[in-house]
Amino acid sequence: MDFNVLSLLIWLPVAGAAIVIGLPRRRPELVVPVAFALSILTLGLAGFVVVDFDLSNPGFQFVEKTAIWSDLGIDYNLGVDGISLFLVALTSFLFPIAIVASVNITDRRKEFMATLLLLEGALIGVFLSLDLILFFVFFEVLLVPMYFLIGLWGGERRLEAALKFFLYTALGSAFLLVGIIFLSAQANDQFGSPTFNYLELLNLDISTTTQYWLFAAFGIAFAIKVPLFPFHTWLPDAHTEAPTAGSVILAGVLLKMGTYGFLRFNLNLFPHAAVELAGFLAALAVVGIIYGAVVAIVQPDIKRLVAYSSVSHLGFVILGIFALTSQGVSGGVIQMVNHGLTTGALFLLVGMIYERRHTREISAYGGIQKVMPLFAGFFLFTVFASAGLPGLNGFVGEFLILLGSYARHPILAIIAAVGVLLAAVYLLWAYERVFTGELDSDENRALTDIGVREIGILVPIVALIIFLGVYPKPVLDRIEPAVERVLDRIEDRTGFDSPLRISDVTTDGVEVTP
Amino acid sequence: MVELVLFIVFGAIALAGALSMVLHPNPVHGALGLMATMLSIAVFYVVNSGHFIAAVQVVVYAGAVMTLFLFVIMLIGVDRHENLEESLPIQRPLAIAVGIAFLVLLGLIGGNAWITAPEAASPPNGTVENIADLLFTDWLLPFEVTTLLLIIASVGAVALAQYDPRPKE
Amino acid sequence: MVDYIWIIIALPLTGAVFLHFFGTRMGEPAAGAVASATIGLSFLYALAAAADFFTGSGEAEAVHLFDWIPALGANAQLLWDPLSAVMTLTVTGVGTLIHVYSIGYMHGDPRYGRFFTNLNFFAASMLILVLADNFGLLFVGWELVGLSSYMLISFWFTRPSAAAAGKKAFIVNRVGDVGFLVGLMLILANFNTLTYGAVLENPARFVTAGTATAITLLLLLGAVGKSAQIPLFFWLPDAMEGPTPVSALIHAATMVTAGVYMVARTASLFELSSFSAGTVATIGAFTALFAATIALTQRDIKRVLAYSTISQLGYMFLAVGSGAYIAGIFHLVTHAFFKALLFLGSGSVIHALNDEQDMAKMGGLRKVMPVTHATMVVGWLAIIGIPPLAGFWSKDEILAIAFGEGGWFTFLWVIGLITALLTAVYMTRWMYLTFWGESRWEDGVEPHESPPIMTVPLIGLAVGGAFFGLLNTPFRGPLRPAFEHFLEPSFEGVIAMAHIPSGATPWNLATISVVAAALGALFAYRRYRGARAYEIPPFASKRTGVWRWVGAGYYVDDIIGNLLVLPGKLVAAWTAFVFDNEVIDGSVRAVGGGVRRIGGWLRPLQTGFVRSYAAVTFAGVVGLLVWFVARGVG
Amino acid sequence: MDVTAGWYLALGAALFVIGASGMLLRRNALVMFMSIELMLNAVNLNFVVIGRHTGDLNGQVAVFFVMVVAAAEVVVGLAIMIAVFRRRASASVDDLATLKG
Repeated sequence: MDFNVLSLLIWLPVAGAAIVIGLPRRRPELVVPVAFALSILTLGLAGFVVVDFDLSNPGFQFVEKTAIWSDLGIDYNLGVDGISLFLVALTSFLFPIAIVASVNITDRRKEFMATLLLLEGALIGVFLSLDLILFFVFFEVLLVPMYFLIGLWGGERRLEAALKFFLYTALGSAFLLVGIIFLSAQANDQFGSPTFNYLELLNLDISTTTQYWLFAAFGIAFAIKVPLFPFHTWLPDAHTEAPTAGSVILAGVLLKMGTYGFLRFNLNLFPHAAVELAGFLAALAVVGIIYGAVVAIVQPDIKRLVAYSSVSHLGFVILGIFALTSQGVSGGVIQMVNHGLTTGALFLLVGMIYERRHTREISAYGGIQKVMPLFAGFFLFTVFASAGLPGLNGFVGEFLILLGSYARHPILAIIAAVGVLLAAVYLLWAYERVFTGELDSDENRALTDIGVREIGILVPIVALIIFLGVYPKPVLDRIEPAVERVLDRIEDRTGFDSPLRISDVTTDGVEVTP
Repeated sequence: MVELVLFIVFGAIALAGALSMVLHPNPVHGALGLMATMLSIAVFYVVNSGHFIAAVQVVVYAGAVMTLFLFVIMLIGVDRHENLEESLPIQRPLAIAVGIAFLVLLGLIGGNAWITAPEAASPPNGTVENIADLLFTDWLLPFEVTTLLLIIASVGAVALAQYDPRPKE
Repeated sequence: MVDYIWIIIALPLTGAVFLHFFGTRMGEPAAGAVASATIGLSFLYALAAAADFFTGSGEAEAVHLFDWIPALGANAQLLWDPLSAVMTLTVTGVGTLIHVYSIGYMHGDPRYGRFFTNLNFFAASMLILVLADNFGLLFVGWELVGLSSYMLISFWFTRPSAAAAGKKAFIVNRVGDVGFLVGLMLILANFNTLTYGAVLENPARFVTAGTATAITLLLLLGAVGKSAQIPLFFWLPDAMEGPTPVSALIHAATMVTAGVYMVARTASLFELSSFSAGTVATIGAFTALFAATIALTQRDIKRVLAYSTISQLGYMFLAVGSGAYIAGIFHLVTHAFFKALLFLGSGSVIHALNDEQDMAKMGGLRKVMPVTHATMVVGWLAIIGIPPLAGFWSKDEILAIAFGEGGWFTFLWVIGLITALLTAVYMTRWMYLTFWGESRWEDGVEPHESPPIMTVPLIGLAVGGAFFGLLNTPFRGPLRPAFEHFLEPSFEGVIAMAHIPSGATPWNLATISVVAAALGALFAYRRYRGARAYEIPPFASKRTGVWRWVGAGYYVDDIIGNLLVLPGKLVAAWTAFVFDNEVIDGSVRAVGGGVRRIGGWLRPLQTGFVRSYAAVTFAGVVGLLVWFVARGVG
Repeated sequence: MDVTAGWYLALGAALFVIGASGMLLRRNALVMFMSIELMLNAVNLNFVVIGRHTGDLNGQVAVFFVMVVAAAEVVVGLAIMIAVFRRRASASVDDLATLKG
């Protein structure tokens, strides 16, 4: 590797934010093209990483390491593996889309775009950090741009929502920081010097009781972020009040930090606790799946409905991760990406119609498929992707998760399968109420269908949704080695025997030994 | 013996000046009292071989700073007796109690653990040269930083002085 | 030939994609022609690929296309064996005729192009379903046909009833799919793969009878949803909101038979569990009878056929449940012919009467629609089981096998026989009210015969409905059971395969059922020959007593609506607005409020007076000193 | 009778307490300010005295810095006071209680 591509991935958008801020105030028309070009450049870098990624190496690649504060063992340490790879790709994919979706923002546009770029850098940083302090810094720093996105450009109750979001997640982070520092202190006891290096902390020998405590400290932070039932109530508020781009990023990427954290830290650093508590967390996840879906059914506000659907979908991810089977965990990872795409697309679509009609009330609509056939088509497509229709991306993840988790949590998996049904219920019912029936109000009759820019936003997502649904192999090939490594580690550390691994499965019809 | 006399005389002046500042209802009198205290402290500096800082004390403190005080008192027109009645409910008893407690505690500490280091054979010689030696070697960085502080302070003072809260006509 | 079997799916899929982008611009009839051509070519390709099976030299072959989810043993891999060949030929063959028919039927619809997009897409999905070589891909097809069904039922989306019906169909299907999905979980857990080859070949190696029962019952739940059997049948009558060709293709000929196909495909699992098989047969028989009674009372021309479809699917379930897999598939194929025929014929009638679906306003159409009438007579005779038409051979084979199984199945045979009688009654009634008797058209309606583009497919289906049955007669010689020989390789490993009892029994049974059918027809003839509009209700001039129950479909929709959907919504509303908002978010807000209250208590401490702060600070210093002194002294 | 460091320290303490009492008892901002100066002087005296006792010149350097900082502080503080007085026409800190909770 000749250049530090990962650093560039983080700092290019951050520098981009400064560039955008520095654009001359007399040339407001430059803001969006420059921001867009920078985010596309970042996407290009991410694409390079995905292509150049070595499939045969299950560990971290493109590693960069520089000491920041060697006395305390804080490093600037970056690396990417199969688990974080596609989250980085997803992040860099969603930001150009979010930028183009926000061209109609006229109020402090420059600051808006700069905030978005800053957020992008911080998010990528979270997924790439291999140093816990670095991770924590990025994890916290991105609260600030997100707070402003909601608080400055949000809806009517934006300040309340932004504050709730900020305080709730900051509360979780407090536990996380304590956990991180405690880990470093443990390292000081065991290795003679403190370190925050993830790879070195993996070698710690932590007693089971301590693991429980640390698992809880990390787990609360991530559970709030996911959000796992019952920590989810900040999500609908934040989603509802956030501007479209904010909702897209929040649902598409921000929530993944929680699930990613569970997978990266809780499973790896505290394997004993993870194995013991897997059932509990999977149960919470399943409660979330059903609960989110049930609550979504009756929401009168489309954005809230989609927000609760996120609670339900992320329950699947957590269920997959704590299934502790190859299929479940890799399903969880790919489902993170899938959820980012489909829910992101749903929020974009809701944003488009909100721009036209300035209401999110489902009851205000009806029959608009007649005047917006293209929009309806995209919406229906996304609805089915979200409901896990086979052939589209959502199914691959849910299928892997459900079948993978049955091996370890049979009852929970069966209950979770009901979530698939409920997803169809709330999404199709909402679709029915918004799009079909008689066009009975003048405002609705005056709606215009989506234009070229909006189609341009949606088409890349749609293409990816189909591609991932039909041919997920390139993605699964990169995810699976990393997941296998996680599970190998857990089995190795705890003597736990994962009930279903990739090697167990045969794909041809030849003899299978029982 | 000389030192004892100086201590008693100027100590008395210092205390008197300090008390007059606190107790006299007119701020102008208070400022003058404080000036007396500062001058007597300058005398103690000299006695304790701090020649340079004694000079600074007289020039900067007793001279410039106190003049500035007087100037401001005159400027904003508070150069008259003020009402010394206390308006805050428990402020006065609390202040006195705390003050006394503080003195008592200092006394206790003095009784138990005054200065434990043995008295040096020769007192340091606070001449300009010696102080300058220290300032430009060990304390160079803080010294430079104080320059920065002074610049900021003067800029800030100017900015504050120019600020006019009344709406422009 | 077989290596490129994916072409069968690719053709209609390409058609769908092409029409999606260009269909609207092409307009009619070009869009319809493209759609019909793609599926027609698929049919021809399938015919050519199946040539080896006709000669008896073909071998089942799996064609690997690409890796899909290898971690679950589910790849894009197709299976070409006699069973999938039969299904493919049925889907594409009947499908082609229905596509052609639609060119005429959808004439003038503003979304003409979109209709054929969806129809082609459905064909592709159904072909994925029948050609899949693993349960994963089967599930893909399974859900995609549900999607197409949804889009086609609510094709006329401005009608709220159509939109609601589409949603209902999809969701009820999904209920079954949950069972299917859990079944797949069990399969993966026990077989470590989803590939047919590994699962279906002698599954007793891996699972006990108990596990097999669990798996098959779960799969059955999926099948019941898709094939509209008790208890998940109630979506199908509503599905008639879709355009009539859709009802013919999806809700009569192909998609709803997927459940039967799946049970036949997993025969080796079902034979491990006599309980599951018995359940299948029992559900089938009871559904057959139950739906037939409702069909007696309907006034809507298509709803009669919808309940009839449910009833006939019940026969197929009875067949596969009795172990008569080939008979079940055989009935599936003959039913595809004559039920598609009947639907398309009713479409022709609806078309002729300017979208009138109420049979009370029909009658006497025989004279003005001779071709439609003639083909409908064939369909009528076929479905009520008059020899030598197709329905006779397939239905009587099922009944004979059920009788031959003995025990509980004898009882099911009785039910089947009663159903046969009822079928004759309601279908004869249907013919009388529509084609025969006096005309009761509304004023100004002038019925006319449909154009050839619609009648030619009718004739084609009528020919199939008339003669296809001859492919599987119990006779030797020129009328030997060719169909059975054709399919047998697919059921080689199935030991419990049932056959028609030997000797004179089948002949006696056949006589009994023909007599039953004749009696039913005779009864309907006496009752309806002079039917007038006010007499439409089934057996009395007013709907009273039990007939009111039957006429309302036993109020199943109301029961579901009031016992399931409404409480469900209430629970959801309670959860969302009371529990979530007040308990969960309430406790979050309570934490915030608590902090705020504590802040309120502490607030007076901030007096705003600098001197108070200074005093407290100084007191703090004193406090620290006290501590120092205490430590120093102590 | 020798004047030992203790005497001076006692004097410093007395001056400090007087200054502190002035802080707490007077509400004229200027007098409070002067009290602060008095406290600083008291501490400075201690610096010098202890410096002499231990023979260390650094005490006097510290005094030098305190003076500089105090000078800067006086400049800014008095400027603030003038600014406040312009708005309020009062030098009483008790009138400045808008931050009351």
